[in-house]
Amino acid sequence: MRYFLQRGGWFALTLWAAITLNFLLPRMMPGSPADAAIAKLSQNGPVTEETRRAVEAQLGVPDGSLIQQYVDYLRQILSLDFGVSYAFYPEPVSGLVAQALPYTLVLVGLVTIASFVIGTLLGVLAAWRRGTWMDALPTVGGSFLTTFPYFWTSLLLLFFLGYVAHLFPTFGAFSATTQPGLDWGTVVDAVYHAALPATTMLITSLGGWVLGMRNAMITTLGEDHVTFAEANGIPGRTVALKYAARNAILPNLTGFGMALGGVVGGSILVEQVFGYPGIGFLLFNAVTGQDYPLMQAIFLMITVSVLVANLLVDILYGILDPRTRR
Amino acid sequence: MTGTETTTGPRDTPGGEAPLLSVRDLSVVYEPVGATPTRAVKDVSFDVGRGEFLGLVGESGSGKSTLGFAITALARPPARIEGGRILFGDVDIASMDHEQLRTQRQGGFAMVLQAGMNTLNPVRTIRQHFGDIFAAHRHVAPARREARAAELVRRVSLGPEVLDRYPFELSGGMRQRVTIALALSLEPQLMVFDEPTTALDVLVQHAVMDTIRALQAEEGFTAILISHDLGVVLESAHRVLVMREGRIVEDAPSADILHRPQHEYTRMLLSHFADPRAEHVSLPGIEAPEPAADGPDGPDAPAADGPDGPDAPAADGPDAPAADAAAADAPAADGPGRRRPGAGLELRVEGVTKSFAPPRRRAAGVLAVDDVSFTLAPGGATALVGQSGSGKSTLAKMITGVEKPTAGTIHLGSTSIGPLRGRALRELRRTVQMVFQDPYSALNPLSTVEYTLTRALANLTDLRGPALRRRMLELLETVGLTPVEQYAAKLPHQLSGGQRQRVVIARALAADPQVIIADEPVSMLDVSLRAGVLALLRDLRERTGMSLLYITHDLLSARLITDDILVLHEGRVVEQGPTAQVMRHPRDEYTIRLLEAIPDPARVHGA
Amino acid sequence: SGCSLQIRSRPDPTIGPDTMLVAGDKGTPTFTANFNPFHANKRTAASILYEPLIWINPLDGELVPWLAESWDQPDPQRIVLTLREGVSWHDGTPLTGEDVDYTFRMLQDFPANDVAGAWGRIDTLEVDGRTIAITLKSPDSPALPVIGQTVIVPRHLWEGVADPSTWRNEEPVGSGPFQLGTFTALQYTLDRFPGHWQASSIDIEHLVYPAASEELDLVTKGYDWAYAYMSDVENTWMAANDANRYWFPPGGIIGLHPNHDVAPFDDVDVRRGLALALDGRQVAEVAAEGYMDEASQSGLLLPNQEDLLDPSLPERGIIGQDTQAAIAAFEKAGFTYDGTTMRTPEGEPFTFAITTANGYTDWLRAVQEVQRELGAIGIAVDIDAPQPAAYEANLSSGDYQVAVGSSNGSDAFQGFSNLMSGEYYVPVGETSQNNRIRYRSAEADELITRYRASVDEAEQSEILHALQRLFHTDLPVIALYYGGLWGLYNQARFTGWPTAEDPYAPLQTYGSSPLLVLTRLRRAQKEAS
Amino acid sequence: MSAPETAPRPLPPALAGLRGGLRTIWTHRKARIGLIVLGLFVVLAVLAPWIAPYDPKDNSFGRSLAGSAQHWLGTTAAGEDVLSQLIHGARISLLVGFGAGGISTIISVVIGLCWGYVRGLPGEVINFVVNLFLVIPGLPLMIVVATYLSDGGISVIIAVIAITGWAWGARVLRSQTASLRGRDFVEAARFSGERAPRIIFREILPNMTSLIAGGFFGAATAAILAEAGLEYLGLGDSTIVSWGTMLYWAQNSNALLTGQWALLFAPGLCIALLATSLTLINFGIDGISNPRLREGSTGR
Ligand SMILES: Nc1ncnc2c1ncn2[C@@H]1O[C@H](COP(=O)(O)OP(=O)(O)OP(=O)(O)O)[C@@H](O)[C@H]1O
Ligand SMILES: Nc1ncnc2c1ncn2[C@@H]1O[C@H](COP(=O)(O)OP(=O)(O)OP(=O)(O)O)[C@@H](O)[C@H]1O
Ligand SMILES: [Mg+2]
Ligand SMILES: [Mg+2]
Repeated sequence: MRYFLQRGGWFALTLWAAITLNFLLPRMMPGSPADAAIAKLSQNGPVTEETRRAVEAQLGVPDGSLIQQYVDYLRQILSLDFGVSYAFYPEPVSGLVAQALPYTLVLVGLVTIASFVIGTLLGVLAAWRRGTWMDALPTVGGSFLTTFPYFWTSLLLLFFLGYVAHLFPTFGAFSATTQPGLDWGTVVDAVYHAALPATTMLITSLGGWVLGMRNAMITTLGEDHVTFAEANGIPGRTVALKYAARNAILPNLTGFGMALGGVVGGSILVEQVFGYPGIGFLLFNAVTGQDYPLMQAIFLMITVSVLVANLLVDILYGILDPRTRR
Repeated sequence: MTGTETTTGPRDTPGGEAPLLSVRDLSVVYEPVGATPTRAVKDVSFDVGRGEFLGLVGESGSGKSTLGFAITALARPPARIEGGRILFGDVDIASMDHEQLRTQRQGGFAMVLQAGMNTLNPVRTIRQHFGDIFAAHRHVAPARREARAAELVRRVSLGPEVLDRYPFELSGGMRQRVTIALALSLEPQLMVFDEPTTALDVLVQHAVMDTIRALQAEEGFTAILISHDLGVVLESAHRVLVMREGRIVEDAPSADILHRPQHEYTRMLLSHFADPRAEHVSLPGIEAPEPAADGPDGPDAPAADGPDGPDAPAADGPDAPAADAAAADAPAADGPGRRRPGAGLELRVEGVTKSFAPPRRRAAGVLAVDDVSFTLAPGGATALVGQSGSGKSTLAKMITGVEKPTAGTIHLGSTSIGPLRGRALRELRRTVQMVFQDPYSALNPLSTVEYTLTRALANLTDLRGPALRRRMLELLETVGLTPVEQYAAKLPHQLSGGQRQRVVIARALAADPQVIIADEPVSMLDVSLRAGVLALLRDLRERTGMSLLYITHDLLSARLITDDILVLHEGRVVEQGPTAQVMRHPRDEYTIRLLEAIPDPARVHGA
Repeated sequence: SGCSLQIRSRPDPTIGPDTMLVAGDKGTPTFTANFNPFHANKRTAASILYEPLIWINPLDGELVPWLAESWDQPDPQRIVLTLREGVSWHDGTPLTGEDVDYTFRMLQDFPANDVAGAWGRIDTLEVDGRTIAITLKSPDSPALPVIGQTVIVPRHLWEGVADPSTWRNEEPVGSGPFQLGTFTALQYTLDRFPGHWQASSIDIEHLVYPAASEELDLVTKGYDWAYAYMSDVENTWMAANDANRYWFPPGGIIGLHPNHDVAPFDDVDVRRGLALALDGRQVAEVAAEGYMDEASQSGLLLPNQEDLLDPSLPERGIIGQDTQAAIAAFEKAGFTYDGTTMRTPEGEPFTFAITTANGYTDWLRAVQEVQRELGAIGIAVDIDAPQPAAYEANLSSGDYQVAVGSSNGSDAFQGFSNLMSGEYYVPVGETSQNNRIRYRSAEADELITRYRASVDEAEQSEILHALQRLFHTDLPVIALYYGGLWGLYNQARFTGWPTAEDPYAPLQTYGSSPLLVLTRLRRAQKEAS
Repeated sequence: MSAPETAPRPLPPALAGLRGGLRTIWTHRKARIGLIVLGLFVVLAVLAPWIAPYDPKDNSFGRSLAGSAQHWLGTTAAGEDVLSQLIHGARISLLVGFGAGGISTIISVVIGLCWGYVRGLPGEVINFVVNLFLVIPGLPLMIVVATYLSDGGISVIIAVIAITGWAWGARVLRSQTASLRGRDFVEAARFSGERAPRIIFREILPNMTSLIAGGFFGAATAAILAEAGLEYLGLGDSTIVSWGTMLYWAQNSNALLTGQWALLFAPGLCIALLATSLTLINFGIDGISNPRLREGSTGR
C-alpha cells in the first residue's frame, strides 16, 4: 500500500510539474500570440495599429496576472476544456487535436510498434547468427540508416518516389477529393498516402531496436542459464526465444515505453515534409504561431501518454519478469 | 613430471571394461578478440570408466571449467579446441553435428555448471524447465512427465511444490539441487559437476554433496566432480586428477593422493588441511595458539617458527615468505609512537539488535542481529562465526558505524558509536578499520597501490609530503610487499589475490587503528594464499597491539588466529568462549553441525 | 544546368478548360472551414466570396468602384458613398443599404472584426437607401480607402449570430463572383455565381483550391495561378511548363529601420552615412536574386506610383552607393575612420546589431549583404534573428537598434503617415504598431495634418511631394530594395493576366486582388470545349 | 607531494586505460573505419580555411551553377561555392556534436553519478527531475527553447541540444553507479576517509569511462542530427554555414527543382557519414564495456 501511495505520489508530482512546465514554457517564449499572428499577416504588407488591436481582440490574448492565468489553466485542464486556438482562431483546440490525432496514432503508432517488433526480431536473429551476414546486414545496415537525418531521408524518398517516379502521392493523408470516411476506398487511399512517411520512419528507427536487442541478446546468450539449456539439449529455437530473447527483451521495454508514449507527439519533421495532417505538424504550427492553448494541450497529451505508457510498460514488465511481481 | 606420465596410455578402469570417456592430448585455447590468447588446457589425456566418480582439483584458473566444457562439447568462442580428441564411448564428439550433439544430451553427458545460482532461466518456473527438457528429447511420455518431474525433485530432497516456483523464489542450495535434478532428468551416463557447492554455505554445501554422492551410488552414472577444494573431492571421488596451469599433474586414486601424494603441488594442497577440533592445529606458516593459553590477550603465543613445509608456489612469490619477512622486519616497522599491546581501547557491544524493514511488500521484517553482547579487549582477537545470513556482516557494519543498531549500544572506550555521523564518523575511521572479504573488488581497479594507500594516509593521518610517502612505503613493508617501490606503482590487476589482500590490509593499517574488523578476509583466496594472509593478520595484531574482530564461516582459520569465539545463529549468539575450547568441546548443537560440515577426507579414506 | 531530372508540371487531365487550379490557400496542412471574412485565419477565398465597397489596387492605391458605384468627399470630415444597384447575395436576396448599415454596426459592436479600424475614424454613419453618409471624427480625407475596403456581409444571415467575431461562417453566402462549391479538408472549390452583377465578364466556371504546400507542388501540379517567391524562377517555374509566366511588381519597400530613440541613429548624418555606404542594387541582387529593383528613397513604389513622384528628386530618389560621401557623412556626425575601423565620437569601434526575423530568408540575405558592405568601411554589424513573433514584439516595443522591415505600400500617404507621424510616437518600452521607428519631426507632422485636411488633389499631390523630399533627406528609414508581389501564372488555359505592360492588378491570390483579376481573365480554348 | 623519482613512472592509470581503450577500439574493424572517417572529418574541419577553394560566404559567383572545374559541386542560389560550404560545414557539425554531446554528457555524468550514489530524499528529487526531462517531449521542447533563445547563434543551439539531451544518459549512468556503489572498493574508500564527491568522481567515475565514452558518442550523434533538424526547420541560426543550414537554404531555394543536386545530397550524406562514423566507434566502445559484444561468432 505504501509502495502504491509513494508511486502514485511521484506520478502525481511529475504530472503536476509537467503540467506547470507546459504552462510556463510557451509563456517564456518571446513575443505574444498576437505578435505571431501579426508576423503572419505582415508577410502580406505592413500591419497597422488598428489591425493589431483587432487581432488582439480576436485572439483574446491572455491578460491578467500569470497566477490568474495559471489558475484558469488548471481549471481548464480539470474540465478538459483547452479553449480556443490562437493560430487557428477560432477553432477549439480539442477539435484540432481530435482531427489530427487519428492520423498520428495510426501512422506513428503503427510504425513505432512495427519498428519495435521487426527490429527486435532482427536483433534476435542477428545475435543468434552472430558473425554471419544475418548479423552484419541488420546491424550495420540498420545503424547506417539510423544516422540519416530523418527529414533528409524523407526528402529523398519524396523526391524520387513521389515527384520523379510518381509512384506515391506527395502530400497529405488522403486524396484531395476524398471525403474521409470509414469505407474501403478511404482506407486504401490513406495507406497509399501513409506509405512514404511510414517507410521513412521505419527505416530510420529500425536500427536502434536491432542494435539494442542484439546487444542485450548477446549478453544474455553468454549467461549460464542459456549454456545450461544448451547443455540439456534444448533445441536452438527454444533456447533463442524462450531463454535468451525472453530475458533480453526486458531492458528494451523501457525504451519502447518511451517511444510509445512519444507517439502522440507525432513526428514533426516527417509530418512536415510530407504535409501529413498529424499532431507533429499541428505542434509545429502551434509553436511557431505561439499558440499557447494548442501547445499546452499537445504537450499535456504527450506528457500524460509518456507517463501512462511507462506505467503500462512497468505492468508489462511485471508480467514478463516474475521477479518484479512481488 | 610424474603426473603426466602416469596418464599416458589407456588405463584400466574399475570395471575393467572400455572407458566411457577417453580424452587424448586435449588442448583448449581462448582467443578473445583484441587480446592475447590464453591456453587454458594443455595436452590433457585421461580416461573415465563407467560408474566411476572422478575428482578434478586445482587452484582457480587452472583450467578445470574449461576442461569440463570441452568434454561436454559446450566450449564456445572465444574458446577453441586446439588439438586432441574426446572419445565418448567410441564416438569422437568432434565428429557429431549440431543435431546429433543435441539429441545425445539425453542419455549422454550432462553438465552442472559452476555458479548454480544463475543456471536457471529467471522467467520460467521449475516445471517449465523440466517441460522444456522433456519436450526436447521426448524420452518421457507426456502423461508421465508430471510424475517424473516430481520424482526427480524428490531425488534431490525437494518437495514437489518447488515445481511451481520461479528460480528467484528458491535459496541457493535449492537452486543447485534443482539444477542437478534437471541434469538427472536427462538420464545421463556422464555427469560433470563444476564446483556444485562453491557458492553455497557450509551446511548447505555439506547437504548437497551428500545428495550427489547418494545419487551417484544409486544411479550409477559416471561423475566428474570439479572443485578447488581438495577436501570435498577426496571425500567423494574414487580417483582424483590434480590440475595446475592447464596440465594434469597428478592422476591417482583418492587414497593414494591422501597418503602418498606424488606432486609437490598436491602435497602443498594437502598441507593446508587440518582439523580445527584437533589439539594442535597448524598450517604451513601459522600455528594456532595452544588451547591452554591463559586468557584472551595471549601475547605470548609462539611466533611462527621455522620453515613451513612445502612452500607456496613460486607464482605468488612474495606471499608465502611474507609472514617471515614481516616478523623479521618487525622492529624496523615499529616507528616512533607505535602503540604497545594493551594500550588500546576496549570495544563493548551491549544488547545490540538490528532489524531491517521488509525487503518487499507483505514480507516480514528481518531480524538480522538479535541481542548480541560481547567485549573485545584491547589487543584481543575474537572470531565471529556462523553460516551465511547469520548476521555477522551486519554486526560488523554496526561496529564501524555504517549501520545504526535498532537497540543496544556499542562503545569504543568511552565513545558511543551508534550516534556518530559525518565528521565524527570519519574520525572513527582512525580507530576502527575494516579488511574486506573480496580483495578483487575492494581495490579500485584503476588506482595504483600508492594512490590507494596515500589517500588513506592523507585522510586519516596528519602526515604530508615526503613523510607521507615514507609511511606509505613503510606500510607496504609491514605487509610484506617488497621491494616496496615496485609494488607501490602496481595496479590491482598486476597483483595476485594474496598480494591484493595485503594491500587491503595495509590500507586498513594506515591510520594505526586500534580495532580491525576483518570480514571473511581469506574466503576468496586459494588455499595456498590463505595461510600467508592469516599469518600476517595475527602477526600484526601481536606487534601493534590492535584488537581483531575476525568474521568467518571457516572454523579452521578462526582456530588459527583468534583467542575467543562467538557462534552466531540467526542473529543470536549460541555459543561463546575461548576458541580452542569451543572447537574441541562444542556444547551447542548448531556449533556441532558447523564442525561436522567441514570436509574431512580422512573420514572416508581412513587416517 | 545539365540535370536530367528537370521537374515538369503534370497538370491533372481531369481538370476541364473552364476550371482554374489556384495555389492560393496553403492549409496547415489541412483546411478548416472558416469563411468569416474578418478573421485573420479565414480561408483565402473568403476575400472573393465577399466584396468591399471600394476595390483598392495594391500596386498603386488606385480606388476602383466596387459595391459602391461612386463616392464623394464634400469636405475632409465627410464621405458620401452610393451603393450599386442590382447586386444580390448568393442566395438570391438583394444586397441593400441595410446590409451596409448592419455590417458597420456589427463592426462597431464587435471591434475584433474591425480589422481595418474603420470605427477609429468614423464618428457617425447614416444609411439612407443607397446613400451612405459618414462623418469622420476629424478632418481625415485619407479615411476613404480605409472605410471603403470594408467588405459587406448579409444582414439576414448574420443578424442571428450571437458573436460574429468568433463565428466561423462555415457555409458562406456572399455577394462575390464565386460561391462555395465543395469543401474537404484537403481541397475546396468555388463555382461561378451567375447572379453576380458582373457575371457577364466572368468566364471561369470553377476555381479549385488545393491545400498545396511546397514549391515542388506548385511546380509539378500544373497550377494556373500561384503566388510564391520561387527561387530561380527561370529554371523552376518557367522550365516546368512552356506556358508558365511570372510577374514580380514591387509591393513594398524593404529597408533598414533605425530606432530613432537610440543613439547614434537619431543623427541624420549617421543615417545618411549608412544610406550612402550601401549599394541597393547589390542588396536587391543578393536578397531577391535580382528579380527586384533597388528601392527609391522617395518612399514610393516605382514604377507603380511613378505619377506621384516628385520630379525634383534627383535620380528618381535613388541614393546610389558613394563610399567617400558615406565616410564624409559619418565624419560630419563626429565619427572617425582610419581606413580599417569606423569609430564613434567616443572613440569606440562602431558596431550595431540589425534585427531581422528568423525564416525571412530574403531579409536575411539582405542583412548579410549589408553586413558585408558596412564591414568594408569598418562598421561591424551583428545579425539578430529572433523568431517572427519575437521580432514583432521587439519592434513594437522599440527593443532594437536597427531592424529590417517592410514599409510604404500601395497607399503612399498611409505609408508616410504610419511610419512618420508623431501622433503614433511612443517611447521605447511602450508598444505601437505604427511608427515603430519612433520618428519625430515637426515638419512631417505638419505635412500629415495638412494632407488629412485636404480634399484637393493638387494640394494633396504637392504635400506628397514634400513628404517624399523629407523622406529623401531625413531618411527615417533607409530604403534598400522593393519587396515583390510574386505572381506566377500559366497562360495556356486562361489569358488576360496582368503584366508589366498592363499592370491593372497584382497577382496576389489573397485579399481582394483576385476579384478584379478573375473578371478580366478569358478562357483560351473556349471554342474547343 | 614531492616524491623522489626513482624509476620512470608508468602512465597514470586513467591515461593508460585510455590508451588501452583506444587500442581495443582500434582492433575492432568497424570502429577502426569509424575512427578513420571521423579523423578525416576532423582534418577537414580544422584545415577548412586552407582546403576550401573559396570563402563559404563569398557570393560573388553565378547563382545555381552546375558542377564545373571551378565549382566542383556547383554554387548555391545565392552564388556561394557548395564545396567550400560543405567543407566549412564540417566545423559546425563537429562543434555541435562534440560541444552539445560533451555538455550533455557532463550533465548526465554529474547527475547520473550523484543520483546513483546518494540515497533517500535527494535521490528521489533527482529521480523526479530526470523523469520530468524524460517525459517532456524532446524536439518540441527544443523548438520552444530555441525560439526563446533564438538570437544567440550556434552556442544557443548547443545549449538547447545539451539541455534536452542529457536525461537518458543520466539514467543509464545511474544504474551503473548504483551497482558500482555496492562494490567493496567504494566502501573501502569511505573507510579511507574519502568524502562523497571524491568517491563519486575519483573512485567510481573512472570505472565507467567506456560507458561514458559510449554515451558521449551517442549524444554527439543525436546532437548532430538534432542540429540539422533544427536548422532545417529554420529554428536555428541560418547565418552560419553548417550542413543543416545548407539543407535549409537548399530547400528554400528549390534545389531539387533547379537540379542543384549536390546542394541537397551532399550535406545530408555528410551528416549521415559523420553520424555513422560515431556509431561505428560506439561498436568498438560497446566491446570495451561489454566484452561479449566484441566481434566474434557464437558458433551457431
Ligand atoms: N572467456 C574466456 N576468455 C578468455 N580467457 C578465459 C575465458 N574463460 C576462462 N579463461 C581463462 O582460461 C583459464 C582457465 O579458466 P577456467 O575457468 O577453466 O579455470 P578454473 O580452473 O575453472 O577456475 P575457477 O576455479 O576459478 O573456476 C584462466 O586463465 C582464465 O583466465
Ligand atoms: N540492508 C539490508 N536490508 C535488509 N536486510 C538485510 C540487509 N543487510 C542484511 N540483511 C539481512 O540480514 C541478515 C544478516 O545478513 P548479514 O549480511 O549480516 O549476514 P552474514 O552473516 O554476513 O552472511 P554472509 O556469510 O553471507 O556474509 C540476512 O538475512 C540478510 O538478508
Ligand atoms: Mg571454474
Ligand atoms: Mg557477510
